[in-house]
Amino acid sequence: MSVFLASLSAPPLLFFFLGAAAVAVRSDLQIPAQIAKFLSLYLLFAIGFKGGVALSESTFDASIVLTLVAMIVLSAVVPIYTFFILRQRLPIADAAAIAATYGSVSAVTFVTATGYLDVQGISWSGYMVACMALMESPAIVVGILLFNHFGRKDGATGTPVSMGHLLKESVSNGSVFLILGSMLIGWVTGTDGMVQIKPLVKDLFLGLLCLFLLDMGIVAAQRLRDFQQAGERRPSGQTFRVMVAAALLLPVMNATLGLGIASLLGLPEGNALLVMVLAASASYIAVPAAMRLALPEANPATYLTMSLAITFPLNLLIGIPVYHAAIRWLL
Amino acid sequence: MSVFLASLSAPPLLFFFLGAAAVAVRSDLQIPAQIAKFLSLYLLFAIGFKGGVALSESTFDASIVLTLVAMIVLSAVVPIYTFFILRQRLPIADAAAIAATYGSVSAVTFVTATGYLDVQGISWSGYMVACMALMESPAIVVGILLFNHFGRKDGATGTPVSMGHLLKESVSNGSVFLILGSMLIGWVTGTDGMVQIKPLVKDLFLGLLCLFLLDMGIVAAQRLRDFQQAGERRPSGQTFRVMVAAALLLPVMNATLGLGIASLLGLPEGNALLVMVLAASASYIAVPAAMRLALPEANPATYLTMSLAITFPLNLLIGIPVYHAAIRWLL
Amino acid sequence: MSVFLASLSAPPLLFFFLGAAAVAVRSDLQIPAQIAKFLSLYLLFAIGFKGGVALSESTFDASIVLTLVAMIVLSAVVPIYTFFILRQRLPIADAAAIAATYGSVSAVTFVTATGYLDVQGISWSGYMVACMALMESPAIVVGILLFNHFGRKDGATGTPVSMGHLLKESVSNGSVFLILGSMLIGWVTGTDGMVQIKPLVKDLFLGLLCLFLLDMGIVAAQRLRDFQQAGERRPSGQTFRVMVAAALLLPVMNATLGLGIASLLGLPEGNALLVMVLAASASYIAVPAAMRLALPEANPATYLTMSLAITFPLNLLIGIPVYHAAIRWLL
Amino acid sequence: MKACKRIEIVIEKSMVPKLTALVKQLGLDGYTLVPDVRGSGDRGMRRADELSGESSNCLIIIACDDQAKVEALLEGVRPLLVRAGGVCLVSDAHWLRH
Amino acid sequence: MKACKRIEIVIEKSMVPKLTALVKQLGLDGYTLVPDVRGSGDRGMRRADELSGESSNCLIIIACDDQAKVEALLEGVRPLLVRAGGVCLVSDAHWLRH
Amino acid sequence: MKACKRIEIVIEKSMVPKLTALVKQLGLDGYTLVPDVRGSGDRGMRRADELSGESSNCLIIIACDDQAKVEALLEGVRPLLVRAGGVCLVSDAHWLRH
Ligand SMILES: Nc1ncnc2c1ncn2[C@@H]1O[C@H](COP(=O)(O)O)[C@@H](O)[C@H]1O
Ligand SMILES: Nc1ncnc2c1ncn2[C@@H]1O[C@H](COP(=O)(O)O)[C@@H](O)[C@H]1O
Ligand SMILES: Nc1ncnc2c1ncn2[C@@H]1O[C@H](COP(=O)(O)O)[C@@H](O)[C@H]1O
Ligand code: NA
Ligand code: NA
Ligand code: NA
Repeated sequence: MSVFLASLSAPPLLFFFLGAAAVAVRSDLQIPAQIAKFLSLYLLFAIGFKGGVALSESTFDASIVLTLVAMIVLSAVVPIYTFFILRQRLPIADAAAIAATYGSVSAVTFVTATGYLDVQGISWSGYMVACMALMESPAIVVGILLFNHFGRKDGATGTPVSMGHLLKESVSNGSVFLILGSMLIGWVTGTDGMVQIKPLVKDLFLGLLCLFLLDMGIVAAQRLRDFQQAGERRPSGQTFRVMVAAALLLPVMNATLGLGIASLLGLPEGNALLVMVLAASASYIAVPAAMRLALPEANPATYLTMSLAITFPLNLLIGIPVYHAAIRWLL
Repeated sequence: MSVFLASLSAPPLLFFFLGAAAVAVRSDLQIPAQIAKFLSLYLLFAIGFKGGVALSESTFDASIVLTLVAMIVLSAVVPIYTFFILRQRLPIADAAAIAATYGSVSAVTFVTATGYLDVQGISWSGYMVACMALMESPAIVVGILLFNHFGRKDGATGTPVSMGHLLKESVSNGSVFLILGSMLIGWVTGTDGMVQIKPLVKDLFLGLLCLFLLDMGIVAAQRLRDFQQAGERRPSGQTFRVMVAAALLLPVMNATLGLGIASLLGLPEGNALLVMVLAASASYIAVPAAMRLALPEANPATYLTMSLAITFPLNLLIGIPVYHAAIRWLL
Repeated sequence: MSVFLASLSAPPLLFFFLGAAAVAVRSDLQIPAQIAKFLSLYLLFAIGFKGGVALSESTFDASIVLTLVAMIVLSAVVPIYTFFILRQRLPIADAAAIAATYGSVSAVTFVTATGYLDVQGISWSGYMVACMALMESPAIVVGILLFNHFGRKDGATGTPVSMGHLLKESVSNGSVFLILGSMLIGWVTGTDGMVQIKPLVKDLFLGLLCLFLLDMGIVAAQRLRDFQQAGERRPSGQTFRVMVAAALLLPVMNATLGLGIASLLGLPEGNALLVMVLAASASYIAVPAAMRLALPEANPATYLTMSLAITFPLNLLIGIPVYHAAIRWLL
Repeated sequence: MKACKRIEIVIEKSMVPKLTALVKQLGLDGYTLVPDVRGSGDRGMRRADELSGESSNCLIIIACDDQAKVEALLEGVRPLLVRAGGVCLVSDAHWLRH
Repeated sequence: MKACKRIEIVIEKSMVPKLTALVKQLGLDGYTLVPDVRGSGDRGMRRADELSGESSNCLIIIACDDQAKVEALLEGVRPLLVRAGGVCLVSDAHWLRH
Repeated sequence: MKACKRIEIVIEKSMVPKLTALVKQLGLDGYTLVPDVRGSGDRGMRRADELSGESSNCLIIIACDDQAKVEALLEGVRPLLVRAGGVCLVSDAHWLRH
């Protein structure tokens, strides 16, 4: 519980609340769009570089490979059962898009979790960042495959997107590319490099995270409010109940799977938490962007609202401390 | 005098001069709009958080309440006499808008004054930030009330805005909300929170203030130059003289009232200076934005030019050191 | 060689590579336009201020004047021979624009070189920054003069721009103004000023340089790729060969002249490198902007592609360490 | 393709909420908004450089194929233009129905 | 001045590459793109505030004096609008030839 | 509502001061400027990503109800387009007088 309060009273989370509150009182507070975009690039750049430097200092061992493989497999498996759970209750395109969304990860949730660990002085490994980056894309591919196989038949509009194209997309995706690239550079330049840019990537990290989460709070709350007026896109009440239920339960299920993997691999506390967070989090940038291209039949008012406006805050505010407590209790 | 030169030779002020000089030589130097917006949000965020942390460390006493009340009352009284001084000489809508503008405060002038105090190693209290935030809005309400009461009769266009709406506006105003919110978070997280984001809110403060004042210098000078071509909006020569006189004298009058309050309450040097600065400064963001909505009859080429292009530089460059000298001399 | 690798493995350069790689794999990675603009303003502000403070600490001697004069003369001479070399092989307007481009300097190349020196702990003098600023504009004037004299006759469209106007332009040019202004302020406020804003101008310098070069890598590579589709603007194969040859050889020639000047003036290692870099670098902001106005007949697909997409990376990646090696070897 | 009116309004940023509320209230299909455009007119230069937004314009484009609603919209827009300035242009267009 | 059609398309950011590819493939002279515009329509508010770009529109303006190409363009645009929403307006204009 | 011409010009950023000066000199009522728009045309892609502004376009909209001034404007615009490229479209519109 104390852990829980500790996390809730960290500035970054409080600024997320503040952003949401701004929307609640209909304040005109807004972060300029290009600034928000830049802050998210900064976070990917910083976490990537930090991870790379950490990697350059750590000795390479099998558990790294095991973790990477396990998590990538997880990110490919999650969409499958998610899809089959939801296909009865939702339009098939939406089911596929949600599946992809939850198989993938939220970089910011991960970043916040690393900040949470740093503040508590719990160590975590640099390769977890690679893990995060590598988990962004596989789910996209799986989601599309599922839709092409089960969905196309009932006459969906538009031509299916080629897999080759999809795979290209997923490596060249801007955020994945920036994380992996920064990580590579951090790994190459190691501590010398870190000395040069530490003031930017380390010292400013939590402060800029606050400002970014302030924006996230605004955007997420805004989205929940607009949801009422989603026009023809607005999901039915029935669909809505399914959405909320899924957005609340999927993270818990996936986090549990993550916990299982962590205990199987006997990961240390910090990595275990990050594994759970990666499993539990859902993408709200890379995957939705890919879905709009590859699966425009799917309704973003469904999958994006779920990941951005429900699952993201859930993991951020309750998930991280609860997963941490679970690890302390079980592992 | 030394104090005066000391303040003039501080980087932030010199960058304000540089911005004005850029316009004078018709340089194409410009700060991108979204960056300027972000810098102003940053300043509110940082000053709010600092104030909150300071508050969490200070012991609460009656003088805090007294100061808050006194200053809020001041911000409601200033518009009244300002209005009656100006209503003879200016269109009634302009008189009301100017009244609101000068009753309210300029966050950046306040922020610059705190920087001035920090550099000189003079302490000031966190609750002064709350004071600043709470002084932003009351003047708006008073200004509108004055106009509705004395102005509407002579058939002004448009429907008067409801008070309830105005009050809502003033609490939900973006900058007020961000200052109070950041302050609350700073107060809750206290020194632990400060440790986490100090590099952003403290270390970068003066540097980013320089960049923001560079932009302010450009915008203010630009505005003075455009004033010549304000088209049909351009105030008459007579009006112009009244404007300039008011923009130069009101700060002095109000600063004097501030000095009075400071000596009555026996405030320490730092707080006394901030009280004078708050009294003397005029709003060029929150109030003009509110006036465009609630009092579109008023001409921004009048009130905004006064506060932004005359009173703001006056306080920044001459006011702060002069007020400080007055305090040293009298208190 | 070790020096060479050392420089290549510095984070800023690696991020330039990363940006280029992003374009190569057709990633959608992009830095928002206003952020890129701001980062470039920051670099000018920081280098200017640092230079000014350094100047305020250094004792003034004749070698300063000599260097300034020598470099300004160089920046006026380079365009002349460049023009006569190219006028046979390229449209006369392009020859003049390229001449101006290579006579002027690239602030970012200079800034990167200072970073390179700082990391290696090699000292350099603040007045070199003034040198850089003063070298931005003369070449523009010379280039236009050349065109007006040799070009106008063969009926070029548009009216020639007055010299007075050009000179005004060149002092009031945004970047020149910001560098000189920041330098002046740094010089006035000296170490006291530096203490106040060091976290911004010094600590963050290399980190923000990384982000800026990431953008430069994207833009430069993008430009090379678009070059294929430059439409009617696309230079002929013959022209293209001349362009590439000139973009590769001019820096070497000019760097050699710089080396000559450095040895004549007996400059210390750090300044010598900066002199070579200034001579070798070509403008891709100030000059192209001026050329579009004064010499619209010239094709930016020629001169801008040369300086931005060929000469800039050449100096950045190979030039700096090679010039450094040459200095160590010869001086 | 269906004949329609293309209504283009340039108005001060601060008036936009009033305008979009009007569009909604009239039950129009939608609108497109280009934020922070600059300009010059009777009230002088507008550089979109004020933090208060006072000097920022917005460009709003509205396609409408219902003449009655067009009239209503224009009636509602006029007072806004009177209070805050700006321009409103109406032209004929064809709407690609999908 | 040459008579031409002015085609104005508001479409979701993610669809823009498809659209510009189409313009190129049809050999049209060119296009102008205003990025990150906001709006509202059948699919609700679009605030251009999503990092995924999902809520950002782009405004594309295309001048074309070849009726056949105009037809072809509209044919190609329709499916995009069906999939991702948006509007496409066509009007008459005169093109100042230089 | 008053009949007028709607003049729409897409031109390189660097030419804008010349254009606005022309508008002023001709005594036109005003103009609206959308900064940093992208595009593609005879001179290839323009991504609005150059710090020099070389690849940025601006979109300028001018409403004018005085035919003589329209002619004069077009005459003044043509040389700019010749030197720096771009497009200029003229169409009929109605101006809501306030
Ligand atoms: N004749 C015009 N053509 C295009 N835009 C205009 C015109 N007149 C005014 N505007 C736009 O409307 C805004 C306000 O106009 P005004 O109220 O006349 O100052 C200006 O800043 C321009 O953006
Ligand atoms: N009637 C309209 N007039 C102008 N723009 C519209 C209109 N309807 C839709 N739009 C634009 O097209 C986008 C998508 O429309 P929709 O697919 O109807 O949600 C909206 O966000 C608006 O920017
Ligand atoms: N046919 C067209 N329709 C719309 N905009 C165009 C067209 N052709 C050119 N443009 C715009 O004008 C700019 C310059 O055109 P150009 O001089 O042909 O390269 C382009 O970058 C586009 O923004
Ligand atoms: Na996940
Ligand atoms: Na005041
Ligand atoms: Na040079």
